[in-house]
Amino acid sequence: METKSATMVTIVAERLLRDRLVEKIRALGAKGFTLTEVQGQGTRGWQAHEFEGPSVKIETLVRAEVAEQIVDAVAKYFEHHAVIVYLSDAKVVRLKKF
Amino acid sequence: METKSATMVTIVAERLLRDRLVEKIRALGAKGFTLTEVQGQGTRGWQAHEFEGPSVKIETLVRAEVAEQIVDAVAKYFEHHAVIVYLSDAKVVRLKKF
Amino acid sequence: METKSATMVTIVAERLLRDRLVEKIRALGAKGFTLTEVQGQGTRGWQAHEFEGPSVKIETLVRAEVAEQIVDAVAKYFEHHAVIVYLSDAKVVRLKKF
Amino acid sequence: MSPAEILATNLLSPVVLAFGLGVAATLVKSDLEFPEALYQSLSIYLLLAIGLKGGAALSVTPIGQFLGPAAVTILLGLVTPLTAFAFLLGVMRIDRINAGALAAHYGSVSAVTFLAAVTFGEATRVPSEGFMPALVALLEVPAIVVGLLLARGASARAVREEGSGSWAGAIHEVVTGKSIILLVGGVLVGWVAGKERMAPVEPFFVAGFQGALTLFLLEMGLVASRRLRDLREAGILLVAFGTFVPLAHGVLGVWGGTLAGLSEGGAAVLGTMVASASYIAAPAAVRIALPEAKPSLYLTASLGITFPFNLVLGIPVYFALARIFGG
Amino acid sequence: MSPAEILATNLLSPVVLAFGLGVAATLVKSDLEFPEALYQSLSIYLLLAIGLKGGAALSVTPIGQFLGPAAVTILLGLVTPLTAFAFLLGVMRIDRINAGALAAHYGSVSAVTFLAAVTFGEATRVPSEGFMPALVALLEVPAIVVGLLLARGASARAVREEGSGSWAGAIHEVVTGKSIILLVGGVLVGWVAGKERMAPVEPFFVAGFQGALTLFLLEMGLVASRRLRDLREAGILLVAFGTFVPLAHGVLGVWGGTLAGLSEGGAAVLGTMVASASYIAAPAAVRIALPEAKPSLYLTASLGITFPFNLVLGIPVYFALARIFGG
Amino acid sequence: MSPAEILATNLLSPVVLAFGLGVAATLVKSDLEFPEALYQSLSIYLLLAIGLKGGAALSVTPIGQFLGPAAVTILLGLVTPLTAFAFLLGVMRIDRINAGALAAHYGSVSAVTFLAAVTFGEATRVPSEGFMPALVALLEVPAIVVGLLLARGASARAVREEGSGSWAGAIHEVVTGKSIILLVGGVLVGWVAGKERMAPVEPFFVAGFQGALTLFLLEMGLVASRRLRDLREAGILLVAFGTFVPLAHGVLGVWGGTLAGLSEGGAAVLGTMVASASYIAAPAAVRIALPEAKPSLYLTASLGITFPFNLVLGIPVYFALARIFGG
Ligand SMILES: Nc1ncnc2c1ncn2[C@@H]1O[C@H](COP(=O)(O)O)[C@@H](O)[C@H]1O
Ligand SMILES: Nc1ncnc2c1ncn2[C@@H]1O[C@H](COP(=O)(O)O)[C@@H](O)[C@H]1O
Ligand SMILES: Nc1ncnc2c1ncn2[C@@H]1O[C@H](COP(=O)(O)O)[C@@H](O)[C@H]1O
Ligand code: NA
Ligand code: NA
Ligand code: NA
Repeated sequence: METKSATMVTIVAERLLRDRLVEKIRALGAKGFTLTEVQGQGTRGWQAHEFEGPSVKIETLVRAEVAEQIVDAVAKYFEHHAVIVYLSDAKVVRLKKF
Repeated sequence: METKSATMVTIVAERLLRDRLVEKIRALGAKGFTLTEVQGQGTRGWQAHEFEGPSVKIETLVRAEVAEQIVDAVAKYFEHHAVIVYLSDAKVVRLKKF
Repeated sequence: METKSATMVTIVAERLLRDRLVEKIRALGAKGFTLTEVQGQGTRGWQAHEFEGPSVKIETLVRAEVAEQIVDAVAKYFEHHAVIVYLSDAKVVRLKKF
Repeated sequence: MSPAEILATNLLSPVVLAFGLGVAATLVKSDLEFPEALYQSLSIYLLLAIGLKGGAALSVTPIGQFLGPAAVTILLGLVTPLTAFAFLLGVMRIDRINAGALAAHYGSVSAVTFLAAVTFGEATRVPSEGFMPALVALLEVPAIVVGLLLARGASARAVREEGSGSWAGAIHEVVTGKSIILLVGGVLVGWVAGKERMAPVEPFFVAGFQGALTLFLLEMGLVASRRLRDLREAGILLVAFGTFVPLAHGVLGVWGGTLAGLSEGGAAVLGTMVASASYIAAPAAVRIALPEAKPSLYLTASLGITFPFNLVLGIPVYFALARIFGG
Repeated sequence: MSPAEILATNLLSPVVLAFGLGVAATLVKSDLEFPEALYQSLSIYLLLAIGLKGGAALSVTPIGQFLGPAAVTILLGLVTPLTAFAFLLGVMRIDRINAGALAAHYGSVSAVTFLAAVTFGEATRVPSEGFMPALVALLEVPAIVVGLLLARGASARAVREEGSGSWAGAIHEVVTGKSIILLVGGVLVGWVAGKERMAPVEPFFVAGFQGALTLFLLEMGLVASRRLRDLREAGILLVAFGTFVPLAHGVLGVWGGTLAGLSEGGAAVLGTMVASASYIAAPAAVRIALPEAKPSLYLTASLGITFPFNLVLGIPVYFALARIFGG
Repeated sequence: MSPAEILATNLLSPVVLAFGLGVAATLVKSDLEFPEALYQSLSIYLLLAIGLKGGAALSVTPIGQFLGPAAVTILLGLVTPLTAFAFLLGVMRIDRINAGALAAHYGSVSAVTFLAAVTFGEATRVPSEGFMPALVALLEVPAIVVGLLLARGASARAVREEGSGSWAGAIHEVVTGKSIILLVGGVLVGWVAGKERMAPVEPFFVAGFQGALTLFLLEMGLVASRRLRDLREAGILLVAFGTFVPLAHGVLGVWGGTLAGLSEGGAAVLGTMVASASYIAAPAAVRIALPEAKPSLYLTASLGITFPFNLVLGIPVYFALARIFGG
């Protein structure tokens, strides 16, 4: 089956942001996403997952332009929250699904 | 250490398909795989993970031609099941391991 | 927001190695990492996760040269342990964060 | 007690109140969530505990006393999917596949609804036979098989085509699914070990039971109420189906139980079992055998409509019926 | 008992020893880890159990007896954030935002510290009123709101700017957060169901309680001691704050409780509640309303300093005070 | 009781039946799975509970009564790895590394097998000393260290080379591993708190114990039977090792226990401990110190062969022996 290019947007954030980020990416046109519970350490140190629950990784396959907008939306949280976002290339079948 | 190219095949599917998909990819020549429990939402809506257990992400590093076949095998489930598959590039050492 | 290239290093290893690997990658200059509990099967067969706890996936976004060194450090464990490592490209904002 | 009192007793029981708390938590958008592992652990505990209890009781029950109820239960397991199926095709004009899927759910039984009924009986001093859990195991399987058979004709194609439903796989799932293994396995363990040898494990499986059930119903409230929004799409007809059919099945069950010589409480509990709709064993089997059937349909009906209906209204009704039929 | 004996009784209680075991395990770098789900499950169980117990007790308490303590508790919930805030701004010269964040924590209450106090009272035969858990629910909310209001002025900006703190969101979180839902919900369920109907669930929620608490404190020991290394950065001033302020609040609480007509044990437990610092409800709300506040600061203070301090020294002191004020 | 009766009592006990149920579930390819967190939680609970119980018992035991059995236990912990090692090198011609790894496992002890023995003793009214759990802690460590030392010579290289086995790391793991921390920690807590102060936590840790153990053995059945397929590769020799060596060690243990002045039940339980093979502490330590040793070998032997063997046949045999040696 022949595959086409899509962009994978990956967000790793403290649990607190989970629902806000999910709403955001759906609003920006993501047709779906996958959530994984993770633990993480970054420049803000360990997330106190005992209290808020573990951090969350949100992966969403979207078209390049949507990816752009998601990154900008996530950037709003950089100042005060434990969150990172990065993009990578992926090949999918059923492009219109994404 | 010098690295060579391999293809990462990622499948996200409802739990129900886990064992069938694992058998399939091994049959097609994958030498290994990594399973992660995930939650997801797509065009079929949330997976009712309370009943079947969470959805599962299956990642397997394989050679390009094997990747092709895995995608075709997974496609069989597109009609009736909650499942997606996508490919990305990865660099590995010990190529013959994959 | 404009994005720059970084390298994602992914290590999947038996739990036993978790802390050693985390120390190692920090020592080599990784500014952060994300841990996910996974189950896996490879050439060594299933990890007996009942006893040691599940295997762990360690993802760290770093600069290319650091990635190199991490791969070499992980390679030390290839002989006797259940572990793999692979690299992929990622686009990030805030490059200096990684 | 007057019907009003009976209803009150039910509404004010910890299990029903806990369920309500779960629903309320969802409505106020609370961040209360049960860890996946807690849900799984509680269901393993509850299913195994039911089985053990039933088995231990069975070990001191003269076999003759058990055969009648057992036979009636199996019979009800074969008949109720047909009545549900007929209603779905005839009255609601639903396609065979989804009708069969729903029939499998409504013929089978919900362990938690069963437990709520037993608890209610104890609270109102209308106890049921100790071996009732063994009947749950007998009721769970046949109905699912019948339901799948009913849908089958339409999806024979599915059997061949890989990646779609597999008949063998479904039967295997029904019979070896975790709920059956724990229930039947528990009955066997309890029955073979016998009442006396089971004594040391009672504090864990018997004394702790009611509380664990309460905790589980809190989670059920969270889960079921998430389905409520699907109700709009589902429409009034599904609501009608999810309430009338259980009532009809309940009458059938209480009546059958009474004929089979069960006590008043036993007949009421059997009625509740027959009236309840499975949402663990059946969905799993249906997903495998009938992947083209709509989960939104059968999960919403069994979990979003019938489960709360039986929990709040059905159970008292079936107990009232048992009194009437009995006396 | 002599003060020394009282202190010993506390240090030798299973809960305190279990906490110590957790700390020791971290110090020797043991690989002992509680699964995330176990921690979550135990807190759900403990919070719900407290609520149910308090509610059941409330159902048999003449309302008049409850109103006085309730009023005093709410009053203390409004006053203590102010005293903490004043100390932080005045003495410690901390910025408004972080001062408000800490005030929210120290005005609110730690459920586990509360439980340790109740347990201690039972062990030393100075029991407290059965409805105390209902007071925990009353004390938890107002303080957090006041604390956020105090910090607010400085971060009004934040309300507008998306991606930063949201006032509405925080209030919603405080009121619908899982700890409040379980606590208040539990009280309502226990109160509506009433003592008699709660009997069947007691083995699970009452008998099992002390043991579950012990297990939880082992985990708390693991968690709290991971914070110890942050202490260095925190510095001596924070340690002073984390011990003096609780003592002051404790005196206030014991005194208020005595005036409100609580028994000696009740006054001591109320004192402990007031002296304790929240580390579940408050952090969640503060993260939302004041994302710019430093978690390392308020978590280290409430969990790394004040929790162990109250557990080991504070509780016996508050009971000694209650005796003095009482007699 | 006649040997036949003793064997029956064992086979019909809930714990053994639950184990059988787990094995059966795997054989019929059931989808029954315990969540990872449940397995971890149950082992934390069981290990801590054993420790607490033993410690509480110790607090009321005249020290003199404990010293003899303690000394004999440590002695057995030093001797049995040697006997196992000799058998492996001499009879089975296995390389030093894997022989040392297996020796560490067979010298050490399996907590669950220990518990099954205690339970069996209670069921057959041949109780064992309350302080036996303290002996488990004493037996667990030395054997592992000896086993590693035996393998060491061959893998001295490993110490230096990074990324391979680390001697220091292994010792640290043995002594601070979660099973030791919980067991020893539990003993200390129970011993320091004393019997009376432990009373409130008993419903949770004592009454609930047997049931939790039954649940755990169901999971053990699932886990152990997954190892069965590895048996083919393992071959008959490993099966011989996994049954003969435990029997030999069992005789040694019962005999030593009798000499040390333990009661009939105590000697039988000590025999079971010595006969059992560790599958928590030892594997962890061996993975660290001897990464080149084959897990498929030592896990299959200890978990796939010796654990079921002792559970089903071994325990009754050791109790029969204790009667003979005793009388
Ligand atoms: N370099 C990195 N590689 C992978 N994950 C990271 C990295 N830096 C941060 N993270 C993840 O992003 C979360 C927030 O990072 P931070 O805001 O730097 O604390 C951390 O908890 C990690 O899970
Ligand atoms: N656009 C997407 N990005 C990431 N994951 C997705 C996406 N769409 C679907 N998924 C995942 O694939 C599963 C099945 O998707 P669906 O068949 O569309 O319900 C979902 O539960 C998600 O976990
Ligand atoms: N081809 C593969 N694709 C994805 N993950 C793999 C692959 N091979 C091995 N792994 C992961 O790496 C772990 C160790 O592999 P191994 O050392 O081959 O047993 C396994 O448990 C898997 O989780
Ligand atoms: Na039914
Ligand atoms: Na306070
Ligand atoms: Na041994």
